[in-house]
Amino acid sequence: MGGSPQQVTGTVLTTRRVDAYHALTVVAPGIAERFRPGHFVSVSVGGPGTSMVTRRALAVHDVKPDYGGTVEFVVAVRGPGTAWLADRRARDTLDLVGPLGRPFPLPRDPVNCVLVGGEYGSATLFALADALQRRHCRVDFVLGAAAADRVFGALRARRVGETTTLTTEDGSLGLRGRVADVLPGVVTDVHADVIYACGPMAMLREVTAVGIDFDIPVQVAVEEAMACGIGVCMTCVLPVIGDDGVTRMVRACADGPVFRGERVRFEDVGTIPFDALGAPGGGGSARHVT
Amino acid sequence: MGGSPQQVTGTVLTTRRVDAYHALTVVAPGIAERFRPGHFVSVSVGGPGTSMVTRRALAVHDVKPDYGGTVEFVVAVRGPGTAWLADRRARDTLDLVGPLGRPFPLPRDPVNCVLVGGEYGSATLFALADALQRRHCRVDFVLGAAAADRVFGALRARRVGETTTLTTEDGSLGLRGRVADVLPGVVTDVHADVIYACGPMAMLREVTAVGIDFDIPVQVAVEEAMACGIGVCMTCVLPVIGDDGVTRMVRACADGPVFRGERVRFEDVGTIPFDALGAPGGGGSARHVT
Amino acid sequence: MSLDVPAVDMRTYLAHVELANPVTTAAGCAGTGRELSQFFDLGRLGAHTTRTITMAPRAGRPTPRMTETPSGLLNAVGLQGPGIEAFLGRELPWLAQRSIRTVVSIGGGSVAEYTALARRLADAPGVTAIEVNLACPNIEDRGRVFARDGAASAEVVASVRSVTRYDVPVVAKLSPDVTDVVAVARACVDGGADALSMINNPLGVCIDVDTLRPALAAVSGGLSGPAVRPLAVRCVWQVHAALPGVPIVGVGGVMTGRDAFELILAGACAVAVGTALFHDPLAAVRILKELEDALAARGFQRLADAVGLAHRPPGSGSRHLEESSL
Amino acid sequence: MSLDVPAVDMRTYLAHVELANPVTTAAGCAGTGRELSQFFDLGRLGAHTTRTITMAPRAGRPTPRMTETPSGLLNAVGLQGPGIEAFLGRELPWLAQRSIRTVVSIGGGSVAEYTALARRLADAPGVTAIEVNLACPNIEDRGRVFARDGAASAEVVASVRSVTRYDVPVVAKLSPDVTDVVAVARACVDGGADALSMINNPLGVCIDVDTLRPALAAVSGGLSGPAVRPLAVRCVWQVHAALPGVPIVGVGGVMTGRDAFELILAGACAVAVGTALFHDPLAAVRILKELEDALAARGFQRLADAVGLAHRPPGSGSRHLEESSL
Ligand SMILES: Cc1cc2nc3c(=O)[nH]c(=O)nc-3n(C[C@H](O)[C@H](O)[C@H](O)COP(=O)(O)OP(=O)(O)OC[C@H]3O[C@@H](n4cnc5c(N)ncnc54)[C@H](O)[C@@H]3O)c2cc1C
Ligand SMILES: Cc1cc2nc3c(=O)[nH]c(=O)nc-3n(C[C@H](O)[C@H](O)[C@H](O)COP(=O)(O)OP(=O)(O)OC[C@H]3O[C@@H](n4cnc5c(N)ncnc54)[C@H](O)[C@@H]3O)c2cc1C
Ligand SMILES: Cc1cc2nc3c(=O)[nH]c(=O)nc-3n(C[C@H](O)[C@H](O)[C@H](O)COP(=O)(O)O)c2cc1C
Ligand SMILES: Cc1cc2nc3c(=O)[nH]c(=O)nc-3n(C[C@H](O)[C@H](O)[C@H](O)COP(=O)(O)O)c2cc1C
Ligand code: FES
Ligand code: FES
Repeated sequence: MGGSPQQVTGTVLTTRRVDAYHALTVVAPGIAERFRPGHFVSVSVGGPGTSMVTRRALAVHDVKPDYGGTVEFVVAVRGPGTAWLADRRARDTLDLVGPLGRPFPLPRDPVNCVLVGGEYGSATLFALADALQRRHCRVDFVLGAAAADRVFGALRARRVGETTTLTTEDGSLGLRGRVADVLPGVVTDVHADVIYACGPMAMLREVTAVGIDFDIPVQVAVEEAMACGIGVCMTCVLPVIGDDGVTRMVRACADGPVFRGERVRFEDVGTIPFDALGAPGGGGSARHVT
Repeated sequence: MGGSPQQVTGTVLTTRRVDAYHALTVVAPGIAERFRPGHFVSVSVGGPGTSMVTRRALAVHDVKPDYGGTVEFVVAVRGPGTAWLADRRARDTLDLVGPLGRPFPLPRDPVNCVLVGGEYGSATLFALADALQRRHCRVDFVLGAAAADRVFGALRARRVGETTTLTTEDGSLGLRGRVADVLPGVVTDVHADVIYACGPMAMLREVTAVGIDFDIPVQVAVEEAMACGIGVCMTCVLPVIGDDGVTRMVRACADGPVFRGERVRFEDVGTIPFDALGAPGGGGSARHVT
Repeated sequence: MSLDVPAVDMRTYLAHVELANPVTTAAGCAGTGRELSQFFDLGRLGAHTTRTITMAPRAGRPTPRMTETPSGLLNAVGLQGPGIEAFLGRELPWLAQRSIRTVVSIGGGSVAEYTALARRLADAPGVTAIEVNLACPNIEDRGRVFARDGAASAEVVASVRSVTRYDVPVVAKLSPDVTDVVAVARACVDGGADALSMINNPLGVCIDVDTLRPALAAVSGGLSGPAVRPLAVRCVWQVHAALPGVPIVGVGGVMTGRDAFELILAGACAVAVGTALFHDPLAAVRILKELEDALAARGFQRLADAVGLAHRPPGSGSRHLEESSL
Repeated sequence: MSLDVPAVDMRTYLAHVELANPVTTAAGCAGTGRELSQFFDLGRLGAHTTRTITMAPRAGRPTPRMTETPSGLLNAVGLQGPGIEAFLGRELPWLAQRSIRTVVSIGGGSVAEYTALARRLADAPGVTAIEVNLACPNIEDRGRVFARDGAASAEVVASVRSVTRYDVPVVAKLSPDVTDVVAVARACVDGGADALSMINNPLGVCIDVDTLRPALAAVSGGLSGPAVRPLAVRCVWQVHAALPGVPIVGVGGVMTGRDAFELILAGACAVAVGTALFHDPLAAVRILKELEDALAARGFQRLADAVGLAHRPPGSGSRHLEESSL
């Protein structure tokens, strides 16, 4: 981790539309200086007198040294909180907590990395690409989404990556289909040593399956509905297999959002697997008997 | 009444600070054209996603024909709703319902009227003064407040009224004291035939007492905490004596806000007088016996 | 309705009484009907519910009677109203003349008083249904609220049912402040209730930290508005799961068509709008339109097909609500 | 604290245990303590309350476990936790080493399980108090929640009390979803509870109108946040009026020092902060500061002087809460 998280009131520096998304750059030195790729922030939404009591989790897209340190995030409007964020303007203030979560682990050696992003999930990959390239890793991108205007960061990926492969489900940009359709080809072509992925759960599952097929590690950054983002509420859990082989319901926010793909029991997300530690009826190896 | 009330989305035209108050002018043709002096409007506060479920009642200070019709109101920040209103800027929209309530009754003949305002209560008196003067009534003002910056409309009163007497409790403007202290002198001097008053309840009570002393009618516009402003919630009641001599708990919003002062049982506001219709234990003349 | 949205059959039934649509006003939140009719034609609603009518006129509680709470409203009006005679003389005829479907809410301090009220209504024209407001203190049981006691509630309902015309449904209105709302609901149905309405306001208190005193003169009041919606949906869910055949009027925090839809999916076949009317005099008609649009957008042709649907996920049995989230 | 604001004596007592100030974390809302200690020194609070500790490790409920509601949060975590052994091995020592006052919340499915938990805690160092989370289903009573039944609650409390060291207070945590919270409170006190904590989450349901299914995997969940504050203040008010000598921990929707003050004026001598921690990791220390400022601004020299003050208006007797707003 990059030091303990901060709660800061940041001023919005710029806002811009990027296809289907809204990008906000916020002055937040305390967060920017602690940021490592894969971290996220949580944002208070709704302003004074709001009825919304929980923060919204957002990946950090970019960190810049301007004004002591800025963070940028990319927002897809889903419900009332993200709609409110999309309405922010320069000079508005935002209450941020971050950086949160465990960042992506970086390889020691200069290896070949394929970075896979789905929808706004790509946003988190660019700081990662920079860090990898600073370690002399090769970076190739595979980005996908439902339609062209939802593929985030294609231009930047083309600039930064050795190659960039794009997919859309409706065929409006790049290849028609899903990232997992093209990923095996890319992995083969670039002799990938590791895959990093961020995007919807279904995509992460498919990407992980590709990694398993090729026997290369996959680091996934997952997304789960979060009430606190700091590890205290236990609402964001998913079943993950630990080093000891035991499945535990771990927190996406504090134990993740980055996990080894093959450790995440994607098929069982949204359930308590019967063999998870503490599952009803006595799952897991550590069941306590009185 | 001036026709049935409307619900309109009005655009804020201008906002300005007036001493301790915030004046907002809002384009609201449907309301402006139906307005009569004494009417009020109710405003939705907090914006999308707000936790504030009730509207705020505001007197209409001014109505102008610009842009098809504007209404102006004067806001004193008290709690979160009025604070939100004070933050509005030109081009923001406001959801208004109005005009509401029963307006001031106007005399048929050209009589001498003293208009008494406390704090922002003065705001409602200027449209009244215009209407009275159109009927060739003489208008004199007595305006008071706790301190100079809370006396609303002194300049305009000086322009409009024959005389204007100001009072402040701290003596920072006009005479030190309360409006009721100077009112008997004014009533005598101008040979007043009727008093109109709007302001805090304590002031209205004292003004009414003066009217009773001089045996002239007092029309008071009262203020009670309101949840709906349209007569359906029954939260804004106060004890008022009817033509039949029976005290009823009547609605400030729909039966008022204007009442004959001597009919309002000011001492009993905040209670159910034992002899009110339907009081516990069987008050009022119309108690039903099975 | 726009041309590309197919019309949805919005009819619903309170027992055997057909309503043109499921949206009604909530008791005590829509005045005499006259006030709202300045804004829209009340006849467009499924029904109008009156304030709770009592035998004698009632002056209600002292002020302050209301305070705002987060996403809610706390009120202690205390059933201010004109009494049954004035209601029959002045309020009901006005509604009847306009053919406004009217649910008359009644409240009393004893079984006898409820019964007397129902009797007075029996030959009054224009009564679509009687709603029995059980959130009244029982003077024969040290002021304990009827709704908190299944047996007392059932007794009131049975007695009202017995003096009411067979074609006028009796709706029991329940409070959420009970240990087991299903038990009270079952008692009322066993006592003869044709339908249930829930929820009445849970009891709350606010303290004014400046005066250091309760914000309401009555100390406690009823909480309403969006804050209580999850409680309302829960009560409707539990009772519909236990008594799937009983028509339920869902009430509590409905501000939009989506909120109404939530109650319907939980098992309500009609929805009453209360606090929203204070914020937005046109709320009830807006909610009706939004609900119709929401149904149409999801391919429903009939409102009836959505009632209780959240209990029956495609391809699985009905899920039962557990008593606790443990 | 600024120089012109006199210091307020913020000490309070949970039975005979002195706390430096009245602000604690609420059970299940502050993790292991380690997470929040990234943001501030937990030792600054009156106490830290643990999540509810169970005998065996618990994986909790499936996701989705949360949904936002108006001014509230609906959750069904299902007491996910490590079980008592891991708690005693890893969590409690961490707190004890830092001298953090720790209230250990316990939950079980039977009287025996609660008792066994209390026994395991009896010789553990660093237990300031035991909070008995009664919102657990009683497996011996068809899953009926203990908190809904005064006798069952009292039995749990009595048994926990009997195996707990005399100098460790036993706090009974009550649910608002009961017909008569005073009756349950009284039963717990008669059973030996040294203090009461209220309220646990009322049960709610939300339906997702797009999936047409309940928003939570567990269907129902516990409602928390500002939406429930009027219910919490009401429960504290009622119980303090009936049992003025019993220390009460007020819980429910406390987001600011004013909210904490409200509960204190209603009769709480300590205040627990739950959902606010999710929004604002520094909430508890901010609230403590705001509460102290609010007391100072009103001329209080001691927190204790404000406890229950709203019951005693100057110059009049204690006002009793009536059961209904009728
Ligand atoms: C680690 C992480 C990083 C994320 N990064 C981004 C990003 O860069 N850009 C972006 O647009 N979105 C991102 N999301 C998703 C974003 O947090 C949700 O879209 C947002 O919280 C929805 O809020 P709402 O008010 O619009 O919707 P609502 O559905 O009204 O939200 C209601 C509640 O559910 C929670 N919630 C609902 N869906 C999600 C979800 N998918 N993830 C987390 N909480 C949820 C919200 O926090 C809120 O408490 C990220 C989520 C996570 C967990
Ligand atoms: C007929 C009438 C005309 C008014 N005209 C003006 C005016 O021209 N300028 C002005 O500044 N104020 C006026 N007021 C008072 C104004 O409505 C309140 O100050 C305002 O509602 C307080 O809202 P808040 O959110 O700031 O305070 P809060 O105390 O948070 O309000 C909480 C709730 O109580 C209600 N409430 C509290 N106090 C009052 C009150 N005195 N009157 C009505 N409702 C109240 C609010 O509607 C809201 O529902 C008028 C009130 C009435 C009844
Ligand atoms: C001001 C007010 C007055 C009410 N009066 C009554 C009443 O007379 N009879 C009744 O059964 N319910 C009464 N209720 C309860 C409502 O009918 C409704 O059950 C409750 O408010 C929840 O719905 P809502 O959140 O849409 O308001 C009243 C509610 C409010 C807010
Ligand atoms: C996510 C979550 C988990 C909770 N877990 C527990 C718990 O383990 N034990 C318990 O007694 N109460 C638990 N509660 C209830 C809280 O301690 C508290 O009583 C309630 O949330 C009301 O306070 P609040 O509005 O400040 O959150 C939990 C509440 C939430 C929101
Ligand atoms: S969001 Fe609260 S523990 Fe992860
Ligand atoms: S404010 Fe609702 S009746 Fe007057």
